[in-house]
Amino acid sequence: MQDTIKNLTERFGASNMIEKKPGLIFITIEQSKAISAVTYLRDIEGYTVLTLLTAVDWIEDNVFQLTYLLNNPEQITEIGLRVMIDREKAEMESAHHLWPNVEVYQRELKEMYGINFPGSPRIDENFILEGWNDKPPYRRDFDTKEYAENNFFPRPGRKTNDPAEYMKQKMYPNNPSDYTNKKYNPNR
Amino acid sequence: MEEERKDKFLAPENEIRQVAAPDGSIIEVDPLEDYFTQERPKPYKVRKGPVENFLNWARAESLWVLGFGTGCGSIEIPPLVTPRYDMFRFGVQMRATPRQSNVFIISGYLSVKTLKRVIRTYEQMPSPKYVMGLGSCTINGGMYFDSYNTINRLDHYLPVDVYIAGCMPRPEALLAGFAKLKELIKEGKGHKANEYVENFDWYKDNQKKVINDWNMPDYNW
Amino acid sequence: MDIKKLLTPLTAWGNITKDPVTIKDPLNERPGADRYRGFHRNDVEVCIGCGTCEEICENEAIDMVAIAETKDGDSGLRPMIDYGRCCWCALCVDVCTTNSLSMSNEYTWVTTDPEDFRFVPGVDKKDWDKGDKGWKKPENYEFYSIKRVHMEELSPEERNGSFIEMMKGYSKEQAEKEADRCVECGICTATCPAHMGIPEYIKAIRNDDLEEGLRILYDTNPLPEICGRICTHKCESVCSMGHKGDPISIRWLKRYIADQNPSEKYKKILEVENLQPKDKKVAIIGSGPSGLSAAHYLALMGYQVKIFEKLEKAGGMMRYGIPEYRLPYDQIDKDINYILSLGVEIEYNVNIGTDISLEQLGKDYDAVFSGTGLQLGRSTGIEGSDNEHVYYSTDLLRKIAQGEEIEVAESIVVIGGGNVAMDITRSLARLQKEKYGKIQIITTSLEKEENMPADREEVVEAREEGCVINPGWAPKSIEIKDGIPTGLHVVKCNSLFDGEGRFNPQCDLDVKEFWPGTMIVQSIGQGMDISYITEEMREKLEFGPRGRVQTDEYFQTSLKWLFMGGDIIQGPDVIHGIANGHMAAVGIDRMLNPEK
Amino acid sequence: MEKSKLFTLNEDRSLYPEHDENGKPIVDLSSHKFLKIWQGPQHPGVTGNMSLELTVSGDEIVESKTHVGYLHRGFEKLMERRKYIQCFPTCIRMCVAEPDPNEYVLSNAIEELSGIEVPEMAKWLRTLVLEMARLQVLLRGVPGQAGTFALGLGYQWGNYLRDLILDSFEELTGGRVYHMYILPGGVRGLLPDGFKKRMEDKLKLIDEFMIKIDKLIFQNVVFESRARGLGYIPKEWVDVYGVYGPAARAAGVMRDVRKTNPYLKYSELDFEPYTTTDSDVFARTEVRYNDLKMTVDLIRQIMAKMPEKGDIKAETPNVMHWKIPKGETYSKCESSRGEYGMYMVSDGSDKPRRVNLKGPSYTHANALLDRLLINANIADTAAIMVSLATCPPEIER
Repeated sequence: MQDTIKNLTERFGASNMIEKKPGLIFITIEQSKAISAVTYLRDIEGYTVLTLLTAVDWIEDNVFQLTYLLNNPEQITEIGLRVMIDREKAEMESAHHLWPNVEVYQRELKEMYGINFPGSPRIDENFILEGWNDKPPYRRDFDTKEYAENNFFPRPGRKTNDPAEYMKQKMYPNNPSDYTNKKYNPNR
Repeated sequence: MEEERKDKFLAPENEIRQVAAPDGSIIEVDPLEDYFTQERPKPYKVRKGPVENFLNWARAESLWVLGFGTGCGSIEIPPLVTPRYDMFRFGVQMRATPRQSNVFIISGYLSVKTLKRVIRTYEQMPSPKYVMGLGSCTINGGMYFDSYNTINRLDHYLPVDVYIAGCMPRPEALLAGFAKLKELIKEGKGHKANEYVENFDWYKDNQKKVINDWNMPDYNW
Repeated sequence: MDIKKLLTPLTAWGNITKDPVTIKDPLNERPGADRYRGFHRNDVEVCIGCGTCEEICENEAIDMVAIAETKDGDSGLRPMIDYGRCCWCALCVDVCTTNSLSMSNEYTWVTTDPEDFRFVPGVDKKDWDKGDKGWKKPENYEFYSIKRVHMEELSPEERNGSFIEMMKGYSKEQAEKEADRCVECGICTATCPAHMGIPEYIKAIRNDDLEEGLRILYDTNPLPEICGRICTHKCESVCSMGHKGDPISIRWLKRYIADQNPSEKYKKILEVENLQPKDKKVAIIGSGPSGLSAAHYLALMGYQVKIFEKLEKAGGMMRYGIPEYRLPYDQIDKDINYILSLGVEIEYNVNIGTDISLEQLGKDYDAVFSGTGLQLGRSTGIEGSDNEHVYYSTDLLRKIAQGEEIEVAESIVVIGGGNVAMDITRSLARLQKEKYGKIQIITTSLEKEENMPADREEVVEAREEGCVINPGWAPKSIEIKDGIPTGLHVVKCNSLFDGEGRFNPQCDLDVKEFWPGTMIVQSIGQGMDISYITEEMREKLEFGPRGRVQTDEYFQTSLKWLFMGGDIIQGPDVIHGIANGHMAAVGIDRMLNPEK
Repeated sequence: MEKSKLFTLNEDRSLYPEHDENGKPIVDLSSHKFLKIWQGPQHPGVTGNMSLELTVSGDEIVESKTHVGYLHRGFEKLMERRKYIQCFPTCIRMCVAEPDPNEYVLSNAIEELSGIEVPEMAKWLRTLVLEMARLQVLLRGVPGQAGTFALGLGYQWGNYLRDLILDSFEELTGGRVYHMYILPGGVRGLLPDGFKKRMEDKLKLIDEFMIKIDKLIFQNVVFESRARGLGYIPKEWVDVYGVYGPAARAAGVMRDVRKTNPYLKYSELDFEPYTTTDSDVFARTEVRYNDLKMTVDLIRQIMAKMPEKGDIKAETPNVMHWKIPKGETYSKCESSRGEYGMYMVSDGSDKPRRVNLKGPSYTHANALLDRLLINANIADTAAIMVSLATCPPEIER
């Protein structure tokens, strides 16, 4: 494990290593070197199983984090490779030649995040959604509740009360409404 | 016509194509013409008096359920078929195709993709037919009220006869649902399928509002 | 083909002789298990409508609807559950602050109308309301800590004979842990007369953003150091956490925020550096909580504010009525100095009515706010109470605060069961300890132990310090010998109020006691002194019950320029005073700036 | 190994498509030699609600494409707008048949990220519940495999026994299918009185059933001749295609998280997962049959070793505003289908930043199933799918 990390750091410029628990580390790698690092881990270091490939939307930093989680069944260790890619131009080299099921992950990422993997088979086919015409739904700026309220038909007639507001009105009916507002301080 | 067709039905399987017949001859097939009906649905005739009572009795005692597990609730249907609950004794049994069934159990949430199939399947069932909504999801969205991919209210898309509370309802509750449905049919209140036909445009509008790629004709029987 | 393998499966026919496993009547024969999470039940009598269930429900299945009457600590709302949303996870049951919500083991509900599935458990009667089976919150866990984080305090031995502040305050960890217990129901906010944003500032503590916390405090309360120590904390008595465990120490958390922010940074934190001045002047009589509060908010609005104070220091009852061990003088100064730093002027040793008349003030200023409070002690009126060695607690406390020497007797009897009685008891006990090295003091009240108006912890602490608190006795007479009291005769008091709720003590004259004491202190309430209001003005003012001036919701009297608030209107309570002052400030602003 | 005589390929391959260099068939639909049919979503032979787009020649499948998404609810999105405690009732719906691993991986991920240590008693109860869940799935799954060959009797027995286990779940957790028992920090209750005895009675019934099912399925010429040689997974594919759990163990590769990364109390239990090398439907059923036996044994061990009383929940921050430090983790356990994991990213707020669930069905039902169905008969699709124990809601979430 230590050697692997050393190699990753030296040869692929990996950084920001965090050991979450024994046998599970996460490490950041540059986008351009990611696929060669994955190939290296698979072919040389024995990380032969791709446990998962997924993305995290860091909208504040304007990046997507792709996580390639690789498993070494011999040593029973796992390495999570974090690859930060630009959110505006979300594109990543495809890894479908390494594992046959990568194509499915990549189709899902294309659909759910809008991350493109040029060259990946069936990448433009629908995977889960059908006839989707909005933003890719897993992006952080897509508001699922708002979408549901606008598109589906929630049953009307629900009304709730805030206990604090309701009680204030009931217990101090004489308190005028402009009492608690903050207009007295123009700076606030 | 061609233009309109292109706009409406983008699915490749709906394009005009040539197929080989068993004898080797090549024939042209227009799926929209040949595989779908062009007629609007018609309500079936509700009779009166003892005839209708007899028919209702017969309908109530032979509820044939379509085997289409649309959501979580379908996990509680298999126990009903097994000896512990044995729903056959109540005249309920599972069927594999919509053409043989008259009860459609919507077992929970419906994703938009499934809704499209459910509508097609429902329309293929012979009338009179009944819909049972299982669990919170069919009533007001349930757990998935804020999901972008599941509908919130089933009664906007299909007429629903009976709702069963639960997430998910137990097999016993399902049996109670069947009992209630029987009662309704025997009282002559089980003609929701005609309501669907009568308010066909309203239902279709609602369905089309959520199903974005409506690449099939409106009539599916 | 193996012939054996062709025949072996046929052994399944052996089952043909066995009894079937079919449930004969599945609809009635199968009740849910004892812990089954079926349909909801709610004990509406116990429920306080805190809305925590609504808050935790991930499906937004619960609405709070108005059902019951709003009373102390009960919002009058009850949860309405939508079975078109519920997922039967029972988080609402587990999180319920009063354990009123539970689930039955019923599970069958079939209907043709989906609208039926919305109901208020416990109010809409259902078949399953009765039984006691079904899911209840497991006994072995809570979703939050129900135990209060203990605040360190001086030991009774250290406390005795000294006026050092006894509560040491929370550390960061302690405060964050205590703040974590809050479920943000807001019942405290509604109950607090000043409507302080309690959940919000507790949240600020959790987020370790004490500057934001201070801003929230000053939104509604300009005396956080003081209130953080001596507030009557109505919020804590209604805290929803108090139903299963200890209420959150809201008061100490407030103190924590105020303590952690240094006074020199206040102006920057509170963003009051460039206020827009207005050319209108407001006079304020009395620098008690209501006066200071009004002065603060008026100053923020830009008015030129001047306070007239009768005594030599500002603070009113907070300084002269509350012993130093509970509220150190430097903390009072911290709050007051900040308010004065906003440009509020103050003139000490001015007695309205003698030095300057109220009418004159009304002419000189655009508006006047009077918060003169209750300073006069109230007499029991029993035999011997007019003796010179029978004191009023207010006078004694003021003298102690002013640093005057008072004649402390070796044995003392205090009459009264409120917080002031405890204050004077414990102050005198300290002085006794200093002077005689021992404590001999008895405090009695009409109310029984459980009904005593004083805070519970005050009574407990007083006892820890060596005072005797003996409630449930009615004072009968003070025995005087040679002009000096020798003690107090008391009889057993059985009940205070009659069937109609009127004050009408019932005593058992046969059970009597005599408590020796050469100094008797009366602490049974205070009266107001509004002699500064002249006869002429009295005719123009409207008076309400109990001799109080009638005011509107902004504490404006029928004389448009005169606002009155605080103890003289509301009765003795610091937080009410602060709220009144604030509201009066809003009222004055509305009067002087009607266009807004 | 002797291959079944019933399962043979047509020797004349001229009617069938040629393959490209990757082993993929070159299918030209316009040649009219092939027929495209859909199996599912409304089809009794599909596990759950998914569909297969099959291209067939005769009744032999030349190409298959899996279509999923009929059960997509967007859990991973929904959980991003739920507090940590609210995630736990939500997440369990990701796999309907076996919800408890969902609860466990979520709770464990939260505990790992926030550094909470679960009390001993809770660990035992979690282990018990996870094994009971496995038991209840396998009771349906093992005879269900025979059901795909129209041998419905065992399925009926198995479902009855499963129902008894669900009754036990109801007693312990208050829920029949969705238990919502393992929550972040611990579990939601101790064993009720007399639970162990009632459980033991049920286990005895299951022991009897195991003998019966052996006679009905494994000693059955019909089952054997149809299942042997069907859906063969070469050992080399295990890593490449991502094969987990019983399916990998049937190929002779030891894949069991309980053994490789012991979690909860598995290191204190005595068990050895069964492996074989035939790697066909028969072998996979055999492995799961032995898993079932092992699970019964494990439950007995757990009930014997677990303490009677103890703390069931660690002290957690107030759940109403529970914030978790920034970080990411992958927590996994062994479900009845194989490694079941959850990747969780926290950004320091009170809601997860990203939750990604990885179940074995994701790889089993997509690339692997498409590959396995080539050259199989239409009638065998159900058997192959069930032998991989695909669970559609877990693929699309």
